[in-house]
Order: sequence, then C-alpha cells, then structure tokens
Amino acid sequence: MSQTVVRMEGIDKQFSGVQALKSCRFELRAGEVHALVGENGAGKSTMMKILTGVYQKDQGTIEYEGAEVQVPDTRAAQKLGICMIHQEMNLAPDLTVAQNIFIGKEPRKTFGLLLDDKAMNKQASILLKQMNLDIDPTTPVSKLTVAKQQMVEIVKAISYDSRVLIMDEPTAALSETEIEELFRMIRQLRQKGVGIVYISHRMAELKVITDRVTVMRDGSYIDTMPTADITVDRIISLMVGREIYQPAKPDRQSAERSETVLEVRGLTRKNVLKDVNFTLRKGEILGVAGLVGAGRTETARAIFGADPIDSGDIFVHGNKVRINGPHEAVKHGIGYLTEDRKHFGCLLDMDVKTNVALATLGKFRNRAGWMNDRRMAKVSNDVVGELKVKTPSIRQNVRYLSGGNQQKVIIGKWLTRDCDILIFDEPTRGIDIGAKSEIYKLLESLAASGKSIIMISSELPEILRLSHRIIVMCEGRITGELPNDEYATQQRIMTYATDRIG
Amino acid sequence: GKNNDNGGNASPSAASPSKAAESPAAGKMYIPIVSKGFQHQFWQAVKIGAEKAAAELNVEITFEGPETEAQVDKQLEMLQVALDKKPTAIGFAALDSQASIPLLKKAQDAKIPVIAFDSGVDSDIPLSTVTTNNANAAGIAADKMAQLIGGKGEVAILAHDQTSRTGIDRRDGFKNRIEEKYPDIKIVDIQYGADHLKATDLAKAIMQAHPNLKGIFGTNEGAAIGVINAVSELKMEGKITVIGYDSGKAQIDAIKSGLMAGAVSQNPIGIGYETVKAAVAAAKGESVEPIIDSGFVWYDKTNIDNDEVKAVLYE
Amino acid sequence: MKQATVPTAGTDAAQKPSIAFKSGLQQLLAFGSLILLVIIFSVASSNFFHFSNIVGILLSTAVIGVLALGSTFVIITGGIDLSVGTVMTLSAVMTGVFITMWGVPIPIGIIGGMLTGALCGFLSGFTISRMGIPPFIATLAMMMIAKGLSLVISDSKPIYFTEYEAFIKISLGSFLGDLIPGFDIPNAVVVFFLAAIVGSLILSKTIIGRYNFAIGSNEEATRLSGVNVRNWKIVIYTITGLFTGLAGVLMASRLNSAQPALGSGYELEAIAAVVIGGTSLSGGKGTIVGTVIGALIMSVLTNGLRILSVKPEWQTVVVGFVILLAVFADIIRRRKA
Amino acid sequence: MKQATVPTAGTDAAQKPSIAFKSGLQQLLAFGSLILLVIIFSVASSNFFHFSNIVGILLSTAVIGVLALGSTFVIITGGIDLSVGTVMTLSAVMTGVFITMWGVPIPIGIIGGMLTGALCGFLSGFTISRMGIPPFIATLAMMMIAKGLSLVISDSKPIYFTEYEAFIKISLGSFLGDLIPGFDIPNAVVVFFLAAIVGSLILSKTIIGRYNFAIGSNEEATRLSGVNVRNWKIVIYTITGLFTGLAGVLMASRLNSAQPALGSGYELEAIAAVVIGGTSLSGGKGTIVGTVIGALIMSVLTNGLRILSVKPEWQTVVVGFVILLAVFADIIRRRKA
Ligand SMILES: Nc1ncnc2c1ncn2[C@@H]1O[C@H](COP(=O)(O)OP(=O)(O)OP(=O)(O)O)[C@@H](O)[C@H]1O
Ligand SMILES: Nc1ncnc2c1ncn2[C@@H]1O[C@H](COP(=O)(O)OP(=O)(O)OP(=O)(O)O)[C@@H](O)[C@H]1O
Ligand SMILES: [Mg+2]
Ligand SMILES: [Mg+2]
Repeated sequence: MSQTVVRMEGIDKQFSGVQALKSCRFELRAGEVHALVGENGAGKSTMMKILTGVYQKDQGTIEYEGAEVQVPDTRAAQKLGICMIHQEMNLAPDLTVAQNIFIGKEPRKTFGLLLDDKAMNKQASILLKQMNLDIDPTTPVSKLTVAKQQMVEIVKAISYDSRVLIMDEPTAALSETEIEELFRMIRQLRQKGVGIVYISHRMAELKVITDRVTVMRDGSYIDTMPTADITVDRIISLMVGREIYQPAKPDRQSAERSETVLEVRGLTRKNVLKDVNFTLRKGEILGVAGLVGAGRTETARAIFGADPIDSGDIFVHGNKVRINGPHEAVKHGIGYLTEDRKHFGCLLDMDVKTNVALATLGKFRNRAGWMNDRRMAKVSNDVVGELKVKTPSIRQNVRYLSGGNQQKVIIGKWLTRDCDILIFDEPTRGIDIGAKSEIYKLLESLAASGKSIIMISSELPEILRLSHRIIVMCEGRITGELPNDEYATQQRIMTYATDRIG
Repeated sequence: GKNNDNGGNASPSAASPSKAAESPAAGKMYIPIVSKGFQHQFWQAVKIGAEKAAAELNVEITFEGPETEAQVDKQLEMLQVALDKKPTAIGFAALDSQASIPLLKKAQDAKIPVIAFDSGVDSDIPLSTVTTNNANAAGIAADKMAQLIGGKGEVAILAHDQTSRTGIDRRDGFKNRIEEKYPDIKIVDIQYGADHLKATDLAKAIMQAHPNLKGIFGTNEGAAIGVINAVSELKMEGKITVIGYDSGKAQIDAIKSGLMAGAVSQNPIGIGYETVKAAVAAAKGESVEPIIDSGFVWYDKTNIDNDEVKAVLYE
Repeated sequence: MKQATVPTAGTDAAQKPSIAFKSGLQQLLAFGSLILLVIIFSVASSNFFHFSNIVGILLSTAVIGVLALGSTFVIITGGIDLSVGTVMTLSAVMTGVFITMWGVPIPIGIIGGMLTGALCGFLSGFTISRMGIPPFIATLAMMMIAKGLSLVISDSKPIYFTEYEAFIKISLGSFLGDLIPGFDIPNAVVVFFLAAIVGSLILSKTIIGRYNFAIGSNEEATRLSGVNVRNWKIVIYTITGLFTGLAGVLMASRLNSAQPALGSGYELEAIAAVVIGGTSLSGGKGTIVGTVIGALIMSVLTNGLRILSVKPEWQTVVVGFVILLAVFADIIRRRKA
Repeated sequence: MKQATVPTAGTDAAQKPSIAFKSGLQQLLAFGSLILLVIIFSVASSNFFHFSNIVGILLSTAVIGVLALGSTFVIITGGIDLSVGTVMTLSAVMTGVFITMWGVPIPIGIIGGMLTGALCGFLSGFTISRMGIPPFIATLAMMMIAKGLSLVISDSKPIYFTEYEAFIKISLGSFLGDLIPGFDIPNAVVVFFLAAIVGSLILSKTIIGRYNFAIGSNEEATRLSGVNVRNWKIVIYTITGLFTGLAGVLMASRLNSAQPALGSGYELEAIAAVVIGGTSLSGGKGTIVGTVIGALIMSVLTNGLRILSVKPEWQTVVVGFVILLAVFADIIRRRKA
C-alpha cells in the first residue's frame, strides 16, 4: 500500500452562520484516485478549498507527507505541491493558453526583469503534447471550446508538478469522448504517483476511474472505502441517507400521433449552425445528444432568440414566427433553461419569489400598475410546494440554495409563465443524484401534462432514460434522429455524434 | 498657518462673532467675505487686502468662494451660511447679479450691512459697491493694442471664461472699443481657455490659424500666461503684441522681459481692503459711498517700477 | 431525518431574522453617520443647529438630492450617468427658453424642462442599450454634448426669470409656511422629498423598479427570462433624465435664472451621495432612502465645515476622507453580515 | 484520428491568422480615424498641416497623453482612476516645493514629484485592494484630497521655476533640435513617446503587465492561481500614479510653474483617450499604442476645431459626438470579428 500524502482531521468550517463542515476528515494516498462524493452543498468543494488555502479552516489539522502544515493561501498550497482545478471556470479568457498555464510562474529572462514568452510557449506546447492536446499555446482562451478550456485547466494544474491534484467536477462540462481523454490523463498521472481527488456527481464514472471513495453528507464525514468493494447504489444511499426514485423508460408511444408544436427549418448561423431541421410534438421529450461544442446550446439559443440567426424558419403551432429576442420567444410560449445556471439562469442575489416571478412580472400588477406582492408570494409559494423546492422561505436569496434547488426555481419560473415549449439545456449539470431524480420526475410529469420539451444533455444515460425521441448533433448539423427504442444505444448515438464531414 | 488655526479650533472663533453680533463692544466684529473664487491669484490678492484691513481695524474675517465662477448656486450656499453665522457685516462679490437677491433681502431684514465688491448686484441692498469698471479697463487695453500694432491688422481675444461677469465684461469691453474706434483692426477669433495649460495650447492654435495675427489680448492671468507661453513656444517673440490683464509674477516678468507689451490691472488688494473698510464703517453706522472705485492701472515696461503701479500689482 | 435531507434549512431559518435586522442596520448606519455629523457640528458651533441653517442645509440638498435620486436608478442597473450635471443645466436653459422666449405658461415650461432631461436620458439609454456603448462613455459624451448645447442655446448668457415671480416660488416660496406660520420650509425641499417618495414608489412598487433590480443583479439572466432588457434600460435612463430635468427646474427657480455654465462636476457629487447611501456601484442593490440620507450627509458636511469656517481647501480634503470612511464603514458592516 | 479527439482543432487553427490580422485591424481602425481627421483638417484649413502646428499638437498631447498612459494600466485591470487630474497637480506642486523651497537638485526634485504621484497611486491602490473600496469611490476621494492638498501646500499660489532654467528645458527644450538642426521637437514630446515605450514594455514584457491583463480578465482566477492579486493591484495603481507624477512634472516644466488650481476634469479626458484607443472599460483588453493614438485623436480634434475657429461651445458638442462615434466603430468592428 502506498504512503499517505494528505491527511485532514477534525476540520470545521463556518460561513456566517452556515456550518459547512463539521469535524470532517479526509485522507489521500500517493498514486490513487480518490473520489469525494456527496449531495450538493455537502461540503466537498469547501473541504478541498481548505486544503488548497482558498479558505481557512476554523478547526482541525492538515498533515502533508506526515508533517502538520498550515496553508494560508493558494501559493502556499502550490509550493507544497497541492493543486486544484476548480468547479467554476478559472482561466483568464483574454490571456493565451500558455499565459494561463504559466500564470504565477512565468519564465523570465534578463535578470528576471522580462518575461520569456518564447520559452513559455515552448514549454506550454511540450506540456500540451504530453497530454495529447493539439492546441496552439498562443490562442486566447476565449476562443477555445469549453471542453478545451477544461483541458487547459488540467494541463495548467499538471504543470505545477503537483503531488496532489484535486479535480472538482472536471467532467461537468465534458461529454463522453472528452471524458475518455481526461481519464487517460488521470491514469497517466496516477502512474507517476500523483494523488488525485476526484469530485463528481456522475456515479458511473466512479467505478471506471477511482480507487477509493469518501462519502460526505451535510458537512460531515460518512465513510471511506475501496471502490471495488462497494456498489453504486450503496454509495448513493450513504450520500443521501434515503431511497432514490429510479425512473423507468418512458412510454414512448404516447407522443407518436400528437400534433407538431414546433418546427425548425434550415436554421443556420455562421460557423456554428448548419441547416438544422427538426420537429417537436406535443407532450414529447426530445433528447438532443452530441459532444460538447456540437452546437446544441447554439440551436437552443437561436430558437429562443438569444442569438441572431443568419437564415432559417421557425414554426410554432404551424405558424411561421420571427423571434428577435427572448422577449418575443416567450410570447410564443417558448421557455429556455440555460446550461449555465449561475451566470445566466438566476438572479443569485435576489430571493426565490423574485426569481420565480421574473418571467411573468407583468402579470402581477394591479389596476394602478402597482406590483401585487401578495399574489406574487402566493404563486411562488405554490411553485415551491409543487416542485418541492427546499428553501426556508420564498424570501431566501437563491444564492444560498443548492444547485438542484436553484434549478427547480428556474423551472418554476417557466412553469409560472405557462410555456408550451420548454428547452432544458443540461438540466442536471452539477446536480446531485437525489435532486437529479426529482428533476427527471418533474420532466416526465410536465410532458405527461402536455408540455413539449427539448432536453439537451451530455449524459447519454439521461438521454436514453427520458427521451421519446433523440436527435444527435455534430459540428452544428443534425447527424441523426432515432426513436428511443431498444435499438437506441449509447454506441449508436456516439456514431452519429462523431459523424464528421470528411 | 494662522488661518489654519482659525479652521482648526473654530468653535471659539465661531462663537465670538455671534457674541459680537449681540454686543458689538464686547468682542471683535466678524465679517465674512464671500468672493467669486479663492484658488486664483486675483482672489488671493483680494484676500490679502481684506486681511490687511482686518488687521488694521481689528476685526475678524473669513474668506471663501466657489471653485469656478460658474457655480452660482454654491456661492449662494456660502452666502446663506455666512448669514447664519450672524455676522456684523458681509462682503459679497456676486457671481450673478440677480440670483442672490432673495438672500440679500434676508440680510437686509436681519439688518446685516452688505458691501458688494468686484461686480455689482441688480439691487440697492448693498450699501456700497467696491469695484472697477472691467469694461473700461479692457477698453484701455484695446486702445493700447491699437496703438502698439499701428491701428490696423488682425487681433484675437483669449478670454478666461465664457459666462462669468468678469469674462464677459473684459471680452466685450475690448471688442466694443476696437469695433467703435478702430475700423481697420479686425478681431478674428475669440476663444476661451479655462486654465494655464489649456490656454497655452489654445493660444497656439489661434496663432496657427491666423498667421497674420498681430496681437492677442488675454483677459486674466491664466489666459495672459497662456498667450505668453504660446508666443515663446512658437518663437514669435516680438511678432505678436501681447496684452494681459491682472498681475502676478509671470506677467510682471514677461513685461520686464518684453514678451508682453503691457497689461491692465485692477487693484484687487485695494478692493479687498476697501470692502472690509466699508463694511466696518457700515456696521458702525457711519455713512459709506455708494460706489467706491478701486481703480485700475495700465502698466508696461515704462511704469512698472513706479510706486503707484507697484502698489496695485501683486506677485 | 429531515435535518439530513434539507441540510441548510435550519441554519437558513436562523439567519432570516438577522437579515431583516441587518437591512434595518444598514439604514441605521448611514442614518447614524448623519446624526453623528449633526451632533458634532452642533457642539462645535452654536450657529449650526438653528432653524434657518437647517433649512439652508435642506435647501442646498434639494437640487443635488434630486440629481442623486435620478442617479440611483441607473446605478442600481449597474450603470452610471455622468451627464446628470450638464443635462440638469440644459434642462434649466430649456425651461428658460420655453418660459421667457416662447412665452409658454409656467407649468408647461416646467414640464418642457423635465422632458428635456428625459429626452437626454432617453438618448443616453438608446446609445447604451441599442448601440452597445458602455454607460461611462455614452454618458460622458452626453455630458459634453449637453454642456455645449446649453451654451449654444442660451448664447452663453444666463436666462432670467425675473418677470415670472411664480416660477421663483417653485423653489423659494413656502406653501408649508403659508399653512403653518413660521414653518418656512422652502418648496424646493418639499419637492425633493416628494420626488424621493415618488422614486421610492417606482423602485419598490412598480415593474420598472423590479426590472431595475433584476437588470442590475444579472442582466443576461433577466434577458434570458424573456424581459426586453434593452427597452427597459432605455426607460430607466429616461427616468433618470426626468429627475435630472426636475433638478434643472429647481435649480433655475432657485437661482432665478438658468446659468448655462453650471453643472460640471455635479455628477460626481450625486454619485458620491448615492454610494454613501449604500447603493452598490456594481448594481442590484440600493434604496432611495439611502440616497436621501447620503445627500443629506454630503450637505450637512459641507455646511458644517463652512459654519466652522474651515478653509475651503481643507473642506475638500475632509469631504474626501468622509466619503472614504462612509463607504468603508458600509463595507465592514457587509463583511460582518 | 487526432482529428476525432480534438474536434475543433481545425477551426481553431483556421482562426489564428485572422486573430492576428484583426488585432492589426484594431490598431488600424483607430489609426485610420486619426489619419482621416488629419486629412479632413488639412483640407479644411491650410494652416493645419504645418510643422509648427503638428509639433504644437504633439506638445499639447504630451501631458494628457502621459496621464492617459497611466490610466491605461488601471483600466486594463477593470478599475478606474478619477484622481489622475488632481494628483498630477499635486505632483507638480510637490516638484515645486522640492526644487524651489527645499532647494534639492532638479533631477531629485523631479523624482520627488513623480514619487508623489506614485504615493497617491499607492494609497488609492491600498484603499481599493486592502479596504475593498470600489475604485470609482476610492479615487474620487483621492481626487478631492489631492485637490485640497495642492492648494494647502502651495498656499493657493503658483510656484514659479523662473530661476531654474534647466527645469523648463525638460518640456520645452529640444535635444532633438540640438542634434538635428530644424527638427525642433520639444523634449516633452520625446518624453511622452519614451513613456509610451516604457509603458508598452511594462505591459507586454513584464510580469506586471501579464498580471495586469490577468486581473482584468478574471481577477478571481488569477488569485486562485496563487498570484497575490491584492499586492499587484497596489503595484498597478502605483504605476499609474508614477505616470501621473511624470505628467505633473511635464506640466510644471511647460508652464514654468506649478498651478495649484488646475487639473480637475483632466481625468475624464484621459479616460476618453484610453477608451477611444480601444481599451475596454471592463478590463482585460487594451494597448498602449491604442492609448497614444486615442490621445492624438483627441488633441488633433481639439486643435483642428480651434484652427477652424469653430465656436468653443460647438467644439464640446463635436468632441462628444466623436467619442461616441469612435467607440461605436470599435464595437461594430468587434461584433463583426
Ligand atoms: N463562500 C461561502 N459563503 C457562505 N457559504 C458558503 C460559501 N461557500 C460554500 N458555502 C456553503 O457551504 C456549504 C458547502 O458548500 P460546498 O460548495 O462545499 O458544497 P459542495 O459539496 O461542493 O456542493 P456542490 O456539489 O453543489 O458543488 C453549502 O451550504 C454552501 O452554501
Ligand atoms: N464564443 C465563441 N467563439 C467562437 N466559437 C464559439 C463560441 N462559442 C461557441 N463556439 C462554437 O460554437 C459551436 C457550438 O457550441 P455550443 O456551445 O452550442 O455547443 P453545445 O453542443 O451546446 O455544447 P455544450 O455541451 O458545451 O453546451 C462550437 O463549435 C464552438 O466552438
Ligand atoms: Mg462544489
Ligand atoms: Mg451546450
């Protein structure tokens, strides 16, 4: 058994009244991939941020290679050889790939006065090559796809020659092929004796890549065990402390003969969308699969009017419509739940009530034009009750809700608006398994009640589990459409998803 | 340093005027001077004169004014505060001849004598107005300009301000005199330069735009210095006749060195002195002249060392 | 067991009353600073706490206060309006043009002046939301344009309202004094407080206010919720313009004249008042009450320093420090919260 | 096969040359506007395109240009410095105090003046990064404090350098003219261009510049990368202050005096120059070349309008419109890109 590099014991952390960690512990060995799992808000990120000096612990000890250490800031962590890839994107978009990789440790020349960009770019391209990445180190990061940005973050972390590498939900923005690539990198690092902490909500990955699992719940340590000795179901029940609803495959026949509510013809946007055609029926869940960067989000945004299109027609209930902005899309009964919840989904610093009412504020006016707060409160209380949003009250700021509950609030916003067509973009990204299953339930009941849903997801099991019909995109085109029958498999979808021209 | 103490432990000094108001014999008289500005040399010179009179007559004064001559409202607030300090009398240089009338009426009701200075108010409330006629003084500048450039040619005005009373009077005084008396002289450009640096670049642009320019009149210290700087930066010494206004070290030096032909100066020290003197007299119930002309001088190389000129100039 | 599935419910509930309390405290803090200043100056000078001086302070708050009220709206959207100073002047000038040159009835002239401000606000809003120009730049340009136009239109001369007694009454008359003898609060002060009430109602009771906060909190999320953000931003800048126009009318009436060169630099005073009042420059947070208190702090400070005969150059320094302190105190409070 | 694992490699590679081209175009656009202005004015007035007038334009760019250079740094961090105008004045005053009152040698006096600016920048940076005060407010306070102190220190009187011939040479001498007869470019212009080169080197070749962009681009990410963002921000504000101090020295030397009441409003001109030069107020993007061109556009415009004897009030209006247009053109270009 290899030696222990990090041992955290009795860690307490309090955030202005919130006890995020309660005498929590964690142990990492060299050359292992150690999964850290738990529901949203269990304290995984906080625990690791304490290890990397982003936050300071209130109580407890950190041992590194047998000796107790203090980690006052991220720099100190780097010096120890501990490095973290954060949950949120952590690159400077205006800097180049190489500049981002070497930030804080730029090669210098001329007595350390000037930057040696040539050396930096060279070293960066060596690092990128080592990781089998074909990225020009002088490209600005803003020009890269999300997946590549994620890869750059990993390369950046590796470049510190870390003994300990923490990955906080590295696959949240990746799809299958990129995940494969990431796993290859992880295995390579494990070989070199690097200890890796792997935080993820995707249970399937744990079996594939991790050696041990530590489960956290509600800021407390629950258990640590070898991955090989435990089932995913057991992990889940440790995490949530209760049973999870496992949805069956939907009743695929139900939507077959119903009317078409949305039709998209020849949707084209320079460089991102090429001649996208599809239809959506009443009461149907249409799954949209594809690799990251396939153009699924772009399609959704184009339909919703969030981005301008170059050509193409959209028909709602058989009528051709022109959508010049989201405010016009909602008039046609289209709602869109963005993939980036924190940045584009909700008003983090405003309360649940306002967030629920945001798309329908105009309806909450009395004759004098005054806002009717009481009615607003009633409606959002109804939403909170109906969707089982876990919040102490509708006056709570959305910032303090867990990811899953934030997502429910956003769904509630669109339900209040009473949209016929709902586009869900990665509805379960970064959401724990418990919340996930509740959202699945919700989607199914919405479809059953006659709403039409487009569900974009990078998780194929999710697509297969929920959709009535599946379309697959690649490089801005629709490369395949298939009913979700027994022939719809992950392999077939992947074939379409990698169906590149030439 | 001294005035600073004034502000620092202000409570005794602020208390004394109110006492003074109640029983003038008991303490010093307190006379706030609300000026048009405090940052510029001209107003600093007025302040010096006022302080001189205050020392001689053993009264206490404060001197303040807004940052720019556009801030009519701020000046009114200062006047309001001055009234609330229950002064024995007030010296006031109105930025606008009408805007202050309601407040001056208040002063009248409170039986606080008001002495206007620099420019008048459209009202008979001020018991006396200590002033010079800016327009006349600028007219003299025009006469001198005409004389120096030989009665014909192009001249320009670089005024310090487009909207303030002093700016307008000096500009128009010069312009009208030229138009009335010197048909062969053409005013080809009037521009406005707010500070020394801007005035310098402005004067240069004027000179570039009008290669045949023979003279420039700068209507205050900043504008005049701008013109001098421009002339020396463009190496046009001797080719452009520069006439200034006000005094100050730079203008005096320029006149001595021949860069500047001459300048008109009001007597700011005298204005300050006379204002306080009249205020004290008025407070004591003595009669004061309705108009006290503090006078102005034309000064150039020939007379700059004369005593009566020296008395008016300030560095 | 519930505890386990709803991890933060308990703690959140515990937070709630303290949040309400803190929001009270926020007002209290700015209000406390104001009271503190008043006490300090009252002790330091017997001339400070007099009816006529307090009225003087209120009167001198009125114009800048109304400007600050207007600025509060754009600042809550996360924007800024640098043009309020000169647009105020332009509105005053236009009021003068309407009343004294065109001879329109005074009330219509006043509305005309306010609409001038609104039009400028509309144009700023348009350049910002339709042309995508950052607010700082768009309103900087508007500042210059309004400054120039004021001079052009007035021919660089003040426009006097001497023949229009009623117009002057708007600021300096006192209908309160007519009602209650001795209670001579000038109308300008009453107008300021009325404007504050209207502003407060707009901000808290109307859809404009809701969108105002939503845009400031997260503009893109608001847009993606189907809100026509571009149009609402124009509306909000127009409201700021309307308040600015009102400030112009008050200024003209108070000075009995439209002074075409006045106003540069007032935008910074207005912004300072807003920020001292606890509104965040990054948007999404702010109150009208805070702005009123912020504006009062600024004018109490200026007045007090003048009453104490502090030299004008030191006054500037002191005001600088007080702005720093006030904002720092606010930050400390929030950090503790 | 490689193609498959790195899906968009093709597009990325294809984009690269166009990025380089675009960044060229950006400079070209601002540069194009400058040339266009020069051509328009040359055609409109025969007096415009003269050696002495061009030198005059360059000289009038020097002070505001150096201010704009300094402002570029803080603006790239996503901050702002409203104090550069009055800090410039304070630096000029302190230079005067050092040289004329304390009698230190001129070079040391100059360094002292520059360090005054740096100290003010340091203090602004400190209040911003340590006390958490937003840049707008922190530098607004610094603006007032510096304004007051300039007057206090100089006792509201100009400080003359008449007895220090050598000092005046710093701006108005021409060592280029001494080398090449007839090529009388004043030293101030040379200093401006040297400062631009130094600024450009700092921004593109040193770690300060790298962190400058990194902070402006994503401050939190930079902090989490182990960069001591708080300290670097202080460094960057100090650099801005150093440039501001240099501007103060240049101004004092050019005016042969330190004028204590000057400088308010210069900050907005400097910011306008920076933004016209293509630097984004939201941070992360910007170049020194752009700022130089932006400053030149501003002074060519001012000079040209004056040469054409456009009425001053209309000049303001035109400048306002040009700022709008320049920024709008930049936005259009980026949108297309
Ligand atoms: N900066 C902060 N201020 C206040 N509370 C915080 C802060 N950061 C985290 N928390 C709280 O601490 C708790 C743990 O959060 P943490 O981010 O560690 O959860 P997590 O396990 O990483 O969840 P997720 O799976 O959603 O990323 C949560 O209740 C969260 O609201
Ligand atoms: N800012 C941008 N600049 C240039 N190209 C971009 C930009 N954003 C996206 N793209 C390109 O648009 C295409 C589609 O991206 P999109 O985000 O729609 O993908 P997606 O399938 O929704 O993936 P994701 O799972 O990340 O949502 C990709 O080729 C991507 O490179
Ligand atoms: Mg987390
Ligand atoms: Mg997407």
